[in-house]
Amino acid sequence: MNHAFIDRYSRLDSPLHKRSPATKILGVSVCLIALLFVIPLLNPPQIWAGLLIYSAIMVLITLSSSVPFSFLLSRSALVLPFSVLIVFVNYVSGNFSFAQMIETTVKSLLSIFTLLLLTSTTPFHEILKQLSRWGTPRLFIIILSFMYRYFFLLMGEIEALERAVHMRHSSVSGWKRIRVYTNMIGMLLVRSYERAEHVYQAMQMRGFTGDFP
Amino acid sequence: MSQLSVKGLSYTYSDGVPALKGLDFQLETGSRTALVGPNGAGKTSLLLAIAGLLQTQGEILINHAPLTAKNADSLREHMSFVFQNPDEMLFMPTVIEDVCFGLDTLGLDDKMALERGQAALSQVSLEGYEQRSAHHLSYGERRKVCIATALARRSDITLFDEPSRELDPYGRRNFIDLFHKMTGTMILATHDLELVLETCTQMILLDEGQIIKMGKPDEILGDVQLMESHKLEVPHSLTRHPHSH
Amino acid sequence: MSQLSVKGLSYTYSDGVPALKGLDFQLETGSRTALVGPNGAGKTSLLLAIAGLLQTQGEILINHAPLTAKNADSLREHMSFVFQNPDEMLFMPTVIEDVCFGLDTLGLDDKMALERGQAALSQVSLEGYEQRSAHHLSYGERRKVCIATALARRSDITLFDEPSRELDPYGRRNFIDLFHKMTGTMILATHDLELVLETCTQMILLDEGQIIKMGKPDEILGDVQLMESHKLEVPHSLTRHPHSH
Amino acid sequence: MHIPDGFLNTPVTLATAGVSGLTLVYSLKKVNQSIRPEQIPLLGLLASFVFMIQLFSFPIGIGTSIHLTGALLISILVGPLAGFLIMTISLFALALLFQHGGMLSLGANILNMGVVGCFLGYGIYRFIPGRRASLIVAGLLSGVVSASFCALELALSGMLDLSSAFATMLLIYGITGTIEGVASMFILEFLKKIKPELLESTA
Ligand SMILES: Nc1ncnc2c1ncn2[C@@H]1O[C@H](COP(=O)(O)OP(=O)(O)OP(=O)(O)O)[C@@H](O)[C@H]1O
Ligand SMILES: Nc1ncnc2c1ncn2[C@@H]1O[C@H](COP(=O)(O)OP(=O)(O)OP(=O)(O)O)[C@@H](O)[C@H]1O
Ligand SMILES: [Mg+2]
Ligand SMILES: [Mg+2]
Repeated sequence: MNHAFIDRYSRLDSPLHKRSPATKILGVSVCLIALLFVIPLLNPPQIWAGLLIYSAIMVLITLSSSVPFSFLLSRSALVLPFSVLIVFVNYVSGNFSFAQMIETTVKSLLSIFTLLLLTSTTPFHEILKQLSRWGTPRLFIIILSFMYRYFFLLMGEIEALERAVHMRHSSVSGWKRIRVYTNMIGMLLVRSYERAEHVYQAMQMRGFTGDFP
Repeated sequence: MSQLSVKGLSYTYSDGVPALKGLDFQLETGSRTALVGPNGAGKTSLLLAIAGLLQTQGEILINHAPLTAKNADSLREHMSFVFQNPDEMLFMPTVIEDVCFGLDTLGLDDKMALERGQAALSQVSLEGYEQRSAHHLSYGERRKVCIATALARRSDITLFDEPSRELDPYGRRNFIDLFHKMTGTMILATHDLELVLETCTQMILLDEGQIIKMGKPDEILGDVQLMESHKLEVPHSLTRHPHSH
Repeated sequence: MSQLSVKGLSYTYSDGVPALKGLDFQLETGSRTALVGPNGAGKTSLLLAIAGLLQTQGEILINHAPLTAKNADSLREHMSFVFQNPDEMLFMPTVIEDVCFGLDTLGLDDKMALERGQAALSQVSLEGYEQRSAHHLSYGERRKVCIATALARRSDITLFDEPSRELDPYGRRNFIDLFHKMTGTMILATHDLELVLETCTQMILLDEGQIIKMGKPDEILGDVQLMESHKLEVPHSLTRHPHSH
Repeated sequence: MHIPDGFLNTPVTLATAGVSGLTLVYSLKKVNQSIRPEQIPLLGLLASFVFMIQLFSFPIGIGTSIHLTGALLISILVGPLAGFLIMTISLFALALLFQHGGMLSLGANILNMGVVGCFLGYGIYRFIPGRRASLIVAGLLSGVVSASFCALELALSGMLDLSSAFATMLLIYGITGTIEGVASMFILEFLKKIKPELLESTA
């Protein structure tokens, strides 16, 4: 798992990156509602036209964002196993026509693509700040902020744990492996809990009083 | 004027290990004090206590005001702490965000905070590291970022826990220069006894959670018997020129 | 006979930082090599590469067998590694479990493993710490536990990344003694140049991911110009007695 | 199983969002009343933990993979209300940052994993005596109920022929749920030994 890729391109500099988070969040919401609620209301030929226009808009937005297409496409493709499974089962059982099969798959790809455009052009904490301005409860936002910060910590802990185990335990197998792994998860929880306590102390030392900047 | 005064300070960890056993001492405003003692002596615990991060017994007075759970937050505005483990201090996505974290609570606006942060980074020769993530640095580089966070705060009291660890000799020398340039009261816990001689005007020898001796660094560190009975060594520069002062 | 041979070794971190740039060297069986260089030189990365923990370019031969993703596991059975950060090594609930972890894959039964573990703990003077949890120790104590894990394994190749830094002077001296008593090939990355002089017979000077020089420690470390151009310092004991050898 | 966007129809999307939204409002209010400031970092950490274990999925062939949800474990650690809050937050972040599950189908995913996992799972755990047995039954049943909800939502949206795929899904999620119960059991026992404070910090 490559955790460096979390909101990876969000700090680039492009016209889209410069837009206010509010505009982008609202824009994405409108797009998703149009894609998932409005387009399906149309009749078949119009649906195809709708999807085509939608895709064209996405391409234009992407071009103004300097986020590489290859990244957006490969991340969007993560949804394929699920879509293909569902769609395929429906097709085989005769529930879906070929057109429906394609339509559903394309819709699921496009919705992910849309969301990716938001997270690749807006740093996560900017999104949080905006949600907070719109009145999202403080507790929700604070837990989310802590979650985001501790995520990197946890990933670091996991990487370290894996290295440490590899270094001293080459050939774990079978039952022993399960024991080693549950032990690791438990220890991960305990250690990251203690790490989190210490990090919280470090935050306190630097004037953290409960609100993230 | 005494800036920090500690009376009957004790602390026992939740698993029953007594780390501090009734400490008493006073530090003047602007003094530079080294905290020396073998592994497990209680140095880190003492620093954590002074920062109000442990629920201790006894009394800690900062500028004559007792440190309590209530006012700890506001007293900490005047303190900085460089932890022994850099990984426990660095939690923001980028180096510059880490260095600037909390500067706003000191009343600085974003622009001023950024300037201070950048100045601090260049003081530890980490220009150009602003946008990297701290957990993707070498350990020595992480340590320097931690030192920069303290520099940027310009506090009345600064606590250093083993700051020279992992620094290369040039970085260590640079730290010594910075230390001399910094203002305020400073407490420095370390095993680097040469560093003590070069930076501090007084020292506290700690062992098993108790103060063994408080006094001038060269006198305490030069005492062969005292050193050996507490798992320490007379530093090189004192043995080569005995009684040169 | 050369136990470790490295050819054209390069590594770039995923965020684009080149840490190792085409290294070539060979180490004989039983040799003791110091790895010295400023912060960010690539010492830790080189040790991780030798342990097969990074996906590097170039070739690493251990006992003339190339290190690959496939055989890394089995080659590591003959290696130990003391990481730069003790917290990244210790993950079991108790100290003794940590020290004994993995000894079974070396073919020891539980009783033998326990005996070895206990012997290793007493070598680093941590008798009585068996049942404590490593993450509740002082940093120096944690470091000693890490050293004990390596002692217990008795490997052909042992890698040490800054083992002496959190140790008190007595612990450091004790480590030097242990180092001399250990058998096998050892590589030691450190900023403690006095330690290099006391433990190693050869050294590699590394900077910016490249080998600057490989040779005898006192010759390299005594070269004022070379040292200063790589952010290092001639150690005390070489300046005080110039050319005493 | 995180349902992506594009598979649920409008009525199902709105209905599930409504149920999850109301539960969220209620639990936010309750947790806000009882929480102490120093517990907030712990909730953040657990959210991160849930976030992460959901990312580690094991492929089981035919394009599907399974993962644990962590709902049962955290509900026992911090109580079902705070547990639900944590689940909601992680699912939101997973959708936003890792595209695991869609944004508009978030309501459905919170219902399947959060509401069922936290409230039903925790309820069964408290109801059945005997720690080990109760954990396994709680895991098994909340896995099966989660899967049924998921299948029902898809079926109501015309995406699933209930008769054909239903049995397979129940089987897979029954097994996943049981693994979840067993893993929770091991981890809780481990925590009790190493860090009992963590078990006492119930919010
Ligand atoms: N979190 C903890 N839980 C329980 N005991 C602890 C904890 N941290 C430290 N101790 C114990 O408290 C004592 C003092 O530890 P402390 O970390 O203050 O020592 P130190 O002087 O900083 O040592 P070092 O030079 O190794 O950093 C030691 O005996 C240690 O084992
Ligand atoms: N995880 C990482 N991701 C990206 N870059 C890294 C990572 N770890 C180290 N680096 C970079 O690689 C280079 C070499 O780092 P390395 O840790 O090998 O240095 P080092 O010689 O061990 O330094 P130190 O003396 O500070 O421990 C440095 O420039 C560092 O910033
Ligand atoms: Mg300490
Ligand atoms: Mg290093």
